[in-house]
Amino acid sequence: MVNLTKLYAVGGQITRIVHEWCLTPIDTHLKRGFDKMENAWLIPLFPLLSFLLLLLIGKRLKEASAYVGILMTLASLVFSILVLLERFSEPTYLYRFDWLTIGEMHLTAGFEVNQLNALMLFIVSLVSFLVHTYSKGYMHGDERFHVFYAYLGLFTFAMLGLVISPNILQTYIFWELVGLGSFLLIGFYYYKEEAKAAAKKAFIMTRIGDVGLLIGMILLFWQTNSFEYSEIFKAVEAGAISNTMITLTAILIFIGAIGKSGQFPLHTWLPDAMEGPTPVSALIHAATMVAAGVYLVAALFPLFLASKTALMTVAVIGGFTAIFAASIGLVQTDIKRVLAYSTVSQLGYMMLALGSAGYVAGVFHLMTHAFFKALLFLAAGSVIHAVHTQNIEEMGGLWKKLKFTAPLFLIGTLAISGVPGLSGFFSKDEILVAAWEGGHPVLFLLALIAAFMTAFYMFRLFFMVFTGENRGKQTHVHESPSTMTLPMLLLGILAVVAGYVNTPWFGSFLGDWLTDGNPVLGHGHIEGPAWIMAAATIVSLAGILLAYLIYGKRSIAPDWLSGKGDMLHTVLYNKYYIDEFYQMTVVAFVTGFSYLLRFIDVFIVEGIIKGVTGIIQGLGKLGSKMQTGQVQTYGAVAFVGLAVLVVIYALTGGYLR
Amino acid sequence: MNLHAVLSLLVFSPLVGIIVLAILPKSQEIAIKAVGFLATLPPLALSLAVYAHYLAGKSLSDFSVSVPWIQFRGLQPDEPAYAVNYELAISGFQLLLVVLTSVVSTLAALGACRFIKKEWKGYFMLFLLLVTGMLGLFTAENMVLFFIFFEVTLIPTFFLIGKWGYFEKEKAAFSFLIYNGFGSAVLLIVIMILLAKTGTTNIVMLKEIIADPSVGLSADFKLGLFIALLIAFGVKLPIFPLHSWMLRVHVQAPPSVVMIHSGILLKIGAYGLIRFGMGIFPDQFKQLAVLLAILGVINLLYGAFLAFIQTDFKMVLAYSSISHMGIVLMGLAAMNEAGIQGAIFQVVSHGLISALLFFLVGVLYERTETSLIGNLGGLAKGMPLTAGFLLAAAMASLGLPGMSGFVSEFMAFLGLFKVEPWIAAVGSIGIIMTAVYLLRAVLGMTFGKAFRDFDGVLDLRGLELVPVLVLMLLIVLIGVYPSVLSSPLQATLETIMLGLGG
Amino acid sequence: MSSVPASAFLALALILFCIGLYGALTKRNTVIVLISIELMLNAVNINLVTFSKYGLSPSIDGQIFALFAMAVAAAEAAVGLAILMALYRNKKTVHIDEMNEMKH
Amino acid sequence: MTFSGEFFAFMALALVAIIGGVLLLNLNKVVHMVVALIFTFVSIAGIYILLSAEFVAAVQVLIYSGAITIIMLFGIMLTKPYDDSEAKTGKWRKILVFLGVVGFAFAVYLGIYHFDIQQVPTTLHEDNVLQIGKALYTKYIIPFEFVSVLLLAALIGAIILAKREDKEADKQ
Repeated sequence: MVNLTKLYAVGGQITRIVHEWCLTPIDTHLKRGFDKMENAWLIPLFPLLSFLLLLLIGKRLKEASAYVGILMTLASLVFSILVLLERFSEPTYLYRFDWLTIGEMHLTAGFEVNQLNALMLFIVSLVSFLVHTYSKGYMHGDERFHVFYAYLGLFTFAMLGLVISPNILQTYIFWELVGLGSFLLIGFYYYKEEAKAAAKKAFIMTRIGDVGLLIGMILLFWQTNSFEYSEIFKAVEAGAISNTMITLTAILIFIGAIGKSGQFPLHTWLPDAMEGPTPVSALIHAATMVAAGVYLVAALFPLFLASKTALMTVAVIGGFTAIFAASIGLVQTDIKRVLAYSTVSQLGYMMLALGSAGYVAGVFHLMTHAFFKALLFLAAGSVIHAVHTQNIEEMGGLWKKLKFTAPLFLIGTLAISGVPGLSGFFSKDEILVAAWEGGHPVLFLLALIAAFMTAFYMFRLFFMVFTGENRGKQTHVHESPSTMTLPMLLLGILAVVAGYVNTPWFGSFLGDWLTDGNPVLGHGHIEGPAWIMAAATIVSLAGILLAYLIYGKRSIAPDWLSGKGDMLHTVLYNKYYIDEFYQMTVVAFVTGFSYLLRFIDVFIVEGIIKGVTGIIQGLGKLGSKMQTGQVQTYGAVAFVGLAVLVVIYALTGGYLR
Repeated sequence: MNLHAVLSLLVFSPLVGIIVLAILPKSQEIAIKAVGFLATLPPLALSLAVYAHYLAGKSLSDFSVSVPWIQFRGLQPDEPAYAVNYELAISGFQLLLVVLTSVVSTLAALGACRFIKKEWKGYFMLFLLLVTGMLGLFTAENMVLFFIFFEVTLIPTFFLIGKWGYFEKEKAAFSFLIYNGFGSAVLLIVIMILLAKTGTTNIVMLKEIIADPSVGLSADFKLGLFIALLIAFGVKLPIFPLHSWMLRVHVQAPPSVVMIHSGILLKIGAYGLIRFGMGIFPDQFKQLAVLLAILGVINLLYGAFLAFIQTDFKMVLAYSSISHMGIVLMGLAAMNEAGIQGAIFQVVSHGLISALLFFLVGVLYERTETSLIGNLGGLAKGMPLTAGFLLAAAMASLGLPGMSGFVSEFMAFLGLFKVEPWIAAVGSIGIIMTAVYLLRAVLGMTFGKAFRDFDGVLDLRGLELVPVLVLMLLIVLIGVYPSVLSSPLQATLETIMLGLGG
Repeated sequence: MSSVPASAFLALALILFCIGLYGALTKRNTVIVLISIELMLNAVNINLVTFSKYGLSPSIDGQIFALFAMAVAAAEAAVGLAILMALYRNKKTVHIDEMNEMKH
Repeated sequence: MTFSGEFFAFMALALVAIIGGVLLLNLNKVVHMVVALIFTFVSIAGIYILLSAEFVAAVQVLIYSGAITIIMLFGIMLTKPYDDSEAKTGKWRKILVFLGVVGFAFAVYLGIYHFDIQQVPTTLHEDNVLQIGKALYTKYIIPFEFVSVLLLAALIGAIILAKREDKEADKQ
């Protein structure tokens, strides 16, 4: 009964809020400026509404579906901005209600607006809005246009829900829903075998990570009796959990992050996920969902901080992934795959930052990366839209033809390469400092090399696509419509300026704000040696220079180190044969094991049954042989049986006595 | 209104439909279908009314009814009288199952209108009898009555499979009957022993008598009885290695029967284990908990791995049922609130999901005349709705949050991790495998290139959408707001936990 | 008072019954089987009549039962023999081990 | 124990009855068997008289010794030719049945041995026929009528069964 009243209460509250909000005159809204973080829960609901609406009537709306999606995400964006502004001055807001009762335990759901969440809300809703807008142009003419928008809405809902979850269970729920959105969008071109395989792979590989998260979460629950972040941190601080358990749960949860963020060894799905439409790659597989792993580690940062081993694991995996993916990116020829490996590598960077206790650095890079990588993907989408191929060897000399896209792409490339003055520079610098200060010189070195590689392959991409002569057969290359270029422009601006919220020069506003009230997260800015910045700059410029020499000016042959057909190139081009390795080990094992079980099922289980039925049939046949059809025999048998019973009865005086 | 009559009315109201059907001539196809469908509505309405009664905050014990039925004295004058009463009652747990049964029955009747192509009269008469049996056994308050209803479900199912099934229907029907007959024989023996030893078969009284040490049933004896119960219900659940009958039934029976079978009949095993195994023999249950957990994990993984290599989608679903029932076992073996609640959730959730999946398979089979994954493909083009719902149902089945499968799986694992973390960790491989085999199968059918041209086939339409939508809505409702299930369960859980001594 | 105890009659009936039973189960000629059955019936009649005299509450009922049994036995003998005739006409045998029409 | 005349009569009758039964089992010719049984039936009638059931004894002589035996003899005659050879495979069955019979007899004999009911003086021998008649036409009137129906049914049934079918008759 309690729950019903609660249901009424919650329902009533929702209606009351919506009702009040609707009834309030517009000017009051403006005056109040929507200054209530309490209403942050509305933010994810807009895209959900969009999803449901498009599911129901999308078919009729056709391409007008875009407006529903755009409008709804715009609403989310506006609210997110308001909430973010609000959060600058107000403390964290937390709302919870009982979601599920298990005996004495009450699992809650709700939402929380803390600094990280507010920031993520903004990033996600912004990128989502831009991608919604962009897709109107990109997906134009697709017969499943409305489905695409519906899926986008679903994904945005899940992602926004993920970032305002106050507890790890709710995070997990949206975590999986995000995976669903990603799955659906990767498989959007369902008729392509590659898309089908990629979607399946993405879902399953992230699911492997999710199981780790699930186990870690459950183990944590039994340690702290709560899924709430705050309770968990309290328990960690109080030392209520043994060290081993902290390490174990942290690593398990990190496995979840590995899956979602495409870290080694669960990274292989992310490049394959590029089978989805390009806006999807920008939204999900660059800016938001893949960053969820980083977000998760950041959200549970105090837990990780409590275990050196766990932190070290995060840092090592991150650092290794950064250089590992970057090295693969060096030789890929598919424009989106290069970006995908770059994403994996950058996510590795973020993990490295978090693993080196650089909370701010990680989150900061998450933000800047979201902007410039989304920009890069959208620009890449624009290129693909124009030339209808993804192979960079068939492109070239597009600078003149794509007057608008090309400079924006360049901005993104500069940002990701860490050229001073752009956003990527500051965040990357922050990470390098964190790694150095965190006492991981080896990882620092790795990160530096990865930065070099990043600059190199990104400019390799840039030069191959936009400079030189056209190697493709495209004749009708045109600039994209404004619905596509405008979002890119906005992202381009952000890719340039976003870095200035947290710089060693103009103050670390973002860092201070993020760590405000949470001393455990570390300081807003870690002072590092000045040479690190210089080193970073030199490294990235060197990378750009090398790329220019090889692909721009062509003064060095592309195969000066290792050409096509060489072992190194082959290994890199085939992504270190990781997929093949999995195919040969895990997949083969699972299949083999399944066939073994089938053998057991067919021969042993069924065999035993056949044996039993055989025995019974044999007995039956014996019995039917005894059936001679002679009444006298039957009578004799019946009588002898009776006689035996009677004699037994007479001798023993009967059973039960 | 006399509330005591409600349950009897609920249980026996489908019989009215049988009588009406008996009068109707065989050729009146539409009338027969209408009656068959309408006759499932009274139980649905009544069960919802009972649920509303519960929601209104009134006690469910208002509905209990107990009428003396069979009584006889022992041989010795000092022996107590043996009494078997006609006792129906409903608790929160039973209420859920009754609602589930009536909902799935109604939808299956609707499905039958489409899937059954011949002899509707006989079909619906047997079907309604089956409904009565299921409703009866979930509300029976004593074991003899339970057994009678149990048998009542057995016989109609046998004929429904054997007459209206696919190519190997006879074999499937016979395996069904033999396995379940074996199970029910074991059950009958247990019931008779309990009656002889205690003089009653009332479940509540039995619980007290068994727990009472002065009655003098030895621990070994009780353990034996419990193992017998485990076998009896293990056949039904089914627990590895007693599962092979169920595969045949799932493949050969008509879709509307499989909806009922997979949706509800399999749940009798879980119901029996919880109600009788756990309710009457808590100590023995505790003793074997680890074994049950291991069996559960074996079921889970065995089903999952085998589902991975099946070529027939129905077989995938059949093995998936085995796998999901493993989760029920695991949850029960955890013996804590989370685990048991998870098991019960899984019972309900799998009931809905598998009913939905088999309905969709029925639709697919009707349109394309195959359920082989290799022969399908690219269905999303020709049948976008079917493909979409198939995918959604698969997602629910693999435990996607926001749908009922997740809540149940999550709670079962939550419970088991507390007591047997290692076993649970091994079991969690099953979560991955579930995703693997379901996606392989469903994507194989809906995505990719079409094996042949499915342009001519029709998508879901008209009345076919009703079961799909209703089931989907329920699945999502439970997933989003699980309290609809969990709040009626609390009282039941408390009783069980009290019995378990913790 | 009789000097012959009731158990003597019962024992006699038992012996006759056993003889009849043995004959009915082993003899090959159907006529003899029928006659053996008549003998068993007779043994039962002896018991009935004995109990009518030496039972807990002696009464004429036992004798009446015996009479009824005889009537039924007579009917049985007549029908049995008729069946035997019909069988004989079809199969040209009266041997019971050749009558296995029930085996199917 | 006094050796009264009644005792001797019983012993003699019982002996004849049992000898008749044993001869039934052991004689080779079917006709002889039936004739041996007549002795048994007649002695049983005597036993009835000892048990103060004169009317039953009379009926016994009429029905068994008379009617049934004659019917059986007719049956034997009508089913000729037949061979009297015994079946070769029945040996084991004979032993088994014999053991069964002995066991059964033993068990029942135990019961008879423990049979101990006080004898009560009776008046069954006085106006025996009158008593039977009264009982038959009052208390047992309905069973009595049923028996008549039964006999009628048996009569008709026997006729129909034993009658030659028309086709067969035509052929011959």
